[in-house]
Amino acid sequence: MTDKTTLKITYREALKQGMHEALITNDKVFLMGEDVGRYGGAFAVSKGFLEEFGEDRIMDVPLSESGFVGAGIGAALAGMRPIVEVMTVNFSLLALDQIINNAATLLHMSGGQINVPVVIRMNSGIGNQLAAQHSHSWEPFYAHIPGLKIVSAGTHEDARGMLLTALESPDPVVIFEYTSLLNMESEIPSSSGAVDIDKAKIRREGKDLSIITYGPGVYKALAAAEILASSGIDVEIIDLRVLNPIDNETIINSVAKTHKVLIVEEAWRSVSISSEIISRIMENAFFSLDAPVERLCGIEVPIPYPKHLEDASIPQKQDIVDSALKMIQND
Amino acid sequence: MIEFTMPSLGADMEDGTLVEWRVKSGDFVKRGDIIADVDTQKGLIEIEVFDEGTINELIVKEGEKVPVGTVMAIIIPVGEKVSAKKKSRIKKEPIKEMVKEGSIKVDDRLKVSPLAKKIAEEKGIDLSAIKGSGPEGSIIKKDIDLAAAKKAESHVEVTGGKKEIAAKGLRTAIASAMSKSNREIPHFYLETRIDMTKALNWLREWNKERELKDRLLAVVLLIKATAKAIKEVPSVNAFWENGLQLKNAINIGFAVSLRKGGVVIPAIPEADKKSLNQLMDLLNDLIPRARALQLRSSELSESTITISNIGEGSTDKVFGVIYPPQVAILGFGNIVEEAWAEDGKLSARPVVHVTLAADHRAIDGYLGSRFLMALKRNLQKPEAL
Amino acid sequence: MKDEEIKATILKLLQEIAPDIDPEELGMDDNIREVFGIDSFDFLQLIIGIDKEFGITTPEADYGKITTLRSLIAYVKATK
Amino acid sequence: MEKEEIKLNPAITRELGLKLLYQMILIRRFEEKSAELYTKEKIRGFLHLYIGEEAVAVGTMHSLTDEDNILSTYREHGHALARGLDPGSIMAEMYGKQEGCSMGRGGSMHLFDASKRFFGGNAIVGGHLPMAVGMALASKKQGLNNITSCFFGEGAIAEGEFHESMNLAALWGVPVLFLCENNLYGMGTALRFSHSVQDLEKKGAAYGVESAKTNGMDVLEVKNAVEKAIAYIKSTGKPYFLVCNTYRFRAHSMFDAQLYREKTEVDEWKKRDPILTFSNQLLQNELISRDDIDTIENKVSAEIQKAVDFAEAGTFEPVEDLKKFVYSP
Repeated sequence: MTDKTTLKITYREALKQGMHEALITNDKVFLMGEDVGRYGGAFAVSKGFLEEFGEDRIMDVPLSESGFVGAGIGAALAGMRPIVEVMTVNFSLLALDQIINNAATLLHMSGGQINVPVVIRMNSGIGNQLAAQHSHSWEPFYAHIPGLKIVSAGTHEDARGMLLTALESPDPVVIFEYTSLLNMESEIPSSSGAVDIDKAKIRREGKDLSIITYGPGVYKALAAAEILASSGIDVEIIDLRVLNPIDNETIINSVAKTHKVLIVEEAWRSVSISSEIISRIMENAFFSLDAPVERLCGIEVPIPYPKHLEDASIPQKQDIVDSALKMIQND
Repeated sequence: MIEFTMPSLGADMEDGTLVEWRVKSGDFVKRGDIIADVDTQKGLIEIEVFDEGTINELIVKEGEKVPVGTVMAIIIPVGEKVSAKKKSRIKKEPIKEMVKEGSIKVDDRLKVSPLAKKIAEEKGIDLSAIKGSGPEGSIIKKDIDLAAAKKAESHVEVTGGKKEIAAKGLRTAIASAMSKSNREIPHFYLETRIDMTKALNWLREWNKERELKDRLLAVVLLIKATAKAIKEVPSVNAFWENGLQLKNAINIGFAVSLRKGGVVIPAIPEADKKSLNQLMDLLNDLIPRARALQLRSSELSESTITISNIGEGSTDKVFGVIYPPQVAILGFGNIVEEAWAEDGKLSARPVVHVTLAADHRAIDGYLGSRFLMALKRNLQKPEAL
Repeated sequence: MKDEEIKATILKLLQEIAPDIDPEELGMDDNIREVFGIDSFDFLQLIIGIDKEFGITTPEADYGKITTLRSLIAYVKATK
Repeated sequence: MEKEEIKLNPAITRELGLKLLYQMILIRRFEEKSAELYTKEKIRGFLHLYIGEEAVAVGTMHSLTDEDNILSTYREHGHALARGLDPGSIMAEMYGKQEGCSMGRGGSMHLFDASKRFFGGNAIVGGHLPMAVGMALASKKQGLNNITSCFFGEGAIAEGEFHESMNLAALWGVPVLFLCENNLYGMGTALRFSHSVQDLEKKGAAYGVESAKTNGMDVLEVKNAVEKAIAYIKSTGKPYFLVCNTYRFRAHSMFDAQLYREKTEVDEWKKRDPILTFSNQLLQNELISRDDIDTIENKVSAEIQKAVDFAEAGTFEPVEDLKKFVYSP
């Protein structure tokens, strides 16, 4: 009988426990990133690790994203299992050449001889008025690259377990974590550990409308679902979790059941994850559709500094409720 | 001898202009020597030769622009025979154009959700009669469910009409097949008269010894005789679809006329392999179902040749119109008493007029008449059918 | 069995064979097959019906004697 | 050239002389055959020839062990051949055949052979430098005593990644050999137009990385300089930056009109052809004879013909396998 007790924990704490477990179970695993050691991590996720594991396994790196991400890839080539922390996805643009031209491509160019078992963690998303250069949502860009597995930790359970499974993968995995969730508390089973990184997950069963989302969209959609339930609308919530390769099956089965889809994401609307999901629904579940697929995405503007504008630039809980009502009432 | 050709220096190099030869015929060159200057989009490039020998002939003149691969000079190799290796160009597959241009055009067609359209088709609901309540006035599942429910209640008075609908459908189907046949198939007609005395006598004897339900009708003999004749002249049992395609199975389409008009043609599969009793059982099954319009579409589509047999009620002769893509149709008239002259004597005999309408693209007169003669012979030996 | 009963049965049989016919159309001396467009197949069904209703197996030779309603009724009365 | 009497240091034996000469001639003839096959459209894409720089590859590879990691650039045929990759597998790779060392998927610029720890050519200038640092970092963490050697041209030194990699390597003290083949031209840009400081080896000091330069046209000088570098790395665990001044006799790649340099300059450097100078040295010191050179030439041309036949006979991968090697099975 699994242990039924649960644990009230912040998203940050869940990330920390996951990484701690990884460092203990495999001595080839080491963490490298800006301010991960002495500073305890830009978001205090690796606080105390330097004291516990020492400089050799908790490496502070200079501000050379291309350099240290490339070095992480090199170390993975030569037998180590590095966790490369890029402080935020906003700084990862400098390391894209290493990530795309080396990590994602070496297996193919070498005709299958060379594996790159590197895990790259990046804090992402919007929140706390960090303005345009510090509030990017680059999931769609990374999800476009064959050779990279892209996962999005939208819940505490995934924050706790995705890293462990990613470290088993022979291929490069990029994990998106979210600043806006760090301080949020939630219940998770105290026995929770590694989780799969292949499938989407139905976070709430429902029959009237399928809401497909990822990242911070998950908890917002769940909150919206409670409000909708009180007006008799039963929505199904799909947490994509894996943005490449995408789990078509879960999506198609849900559409076949509800016949209506609302997609929610914070990234900019054009050429986004929602664009890809809509294409796949059109290709595989066209005859299950009773209405056009709707979507709520980031407004196409560099994220503004003032709070009221920042909040208006991405879908909020109430937007999800309003859209769902419009789609159902219309029926 | 060796052909010195315009070299390819890059995948995007189409041609080159010979600016200057560094050698003249009679000169000896060795591997790596620069023998010409060629101008390209990238600028002037020195061209080296990879073979040894004496320049025999400079074909391309200075200032001339030639595509990659053009023979520019002939070199006679030193002593040993150098086999002029055949230049195999790697075939460049065109990169399949995957992108489908989506054109945004304002679509004023009926707006129906894919789900609604699918259910409407399954339940045979006419979309044009429904008002849509979905987005932009589109018809959605709810509207179809409503329409289907209304239809169920009024099921009673609708069934009568079902036959009308089916009959109306049948009429249009026959009309289109017939006009296609006339438009495309060059018909020619052959006719003969067959003495049915032996056949009918045999039939009477046969039926006498059997119970009522096992009695055979004359038409069964006609079908079996036709099947046997086809084995002798197979080209009547074929399709014409840009060229003659002989059919090995002999599926005889048997025209069943409906009292209210229209004709349905169930196929008797492999008639040649069926006994007379089996053929009779088939007719007992097919004809009533044909008249009630309950034949499956597969039963209607496999005939390789058709027999037309206007209910023996009226005309003596019937000239058929071929059902495409078949190439022949056999018409049996009524069996009537007629004068029959034979060996100088005149007598009254039961006679059937048989016509063959055939597609001149597939069959010609000689084969058509050989087929009818075979049919005549078969009916003279009913016991062998 | 009176004439009327035999006639009613025969018309019932004809109605089964050719549901869309109108019995009133048939005069006593009209040729049944011509009026109703009964072909040899339908006629055989009629003969089978007569056998079922009246227990008479009409031989093919007698087909000629039962072409009208009147002759058919007489034939049934005579043979039964 | 003939007049100068160059005394070889006694350590050079006949056997070593023949081996180094054989490898340099193999590279030279292999590159000449590649040029020929390119003009006949058997090889496509980009092709960067190593003719003129043979001494650097042969001198370096001779001093490395089987356990050492090697990362190279797109001008890599010389490195691959000197490292011992089979000429047939390289030629088949340039034909795009699946018998190639990278299954035909990489081509001339991306030769890989995990068994020889040859981690490919990298076509992004300087792109492989951070990886080299990482591999050396992994060796250090796992207590292995191999080194990682990465080859790059003087063009890469202008890349940010050179600066970041040198600093990281020095900061972390990892066993990487940064080997710069300074052939004076970054494609069409001469050294003086891309570097404020042209004595490239001087740049190492800024990161506290031991640096030196050597004559990249002399296989023995390169060998000695590399042996010195490796000894330093092995003893201190620290990186080393060695600049080999050399010269490429051919264009940057096949489709290059070489507008950026004078023919006279090329002819001048050809007088220092590493194969000519070395074979003369060996002859003058009676270590080898003219016949030895002919035997080498014949063996090499046979080896190259075998490689071409192997490539010609090779097969193309079925298109159904297109999506292989994107993720592990």
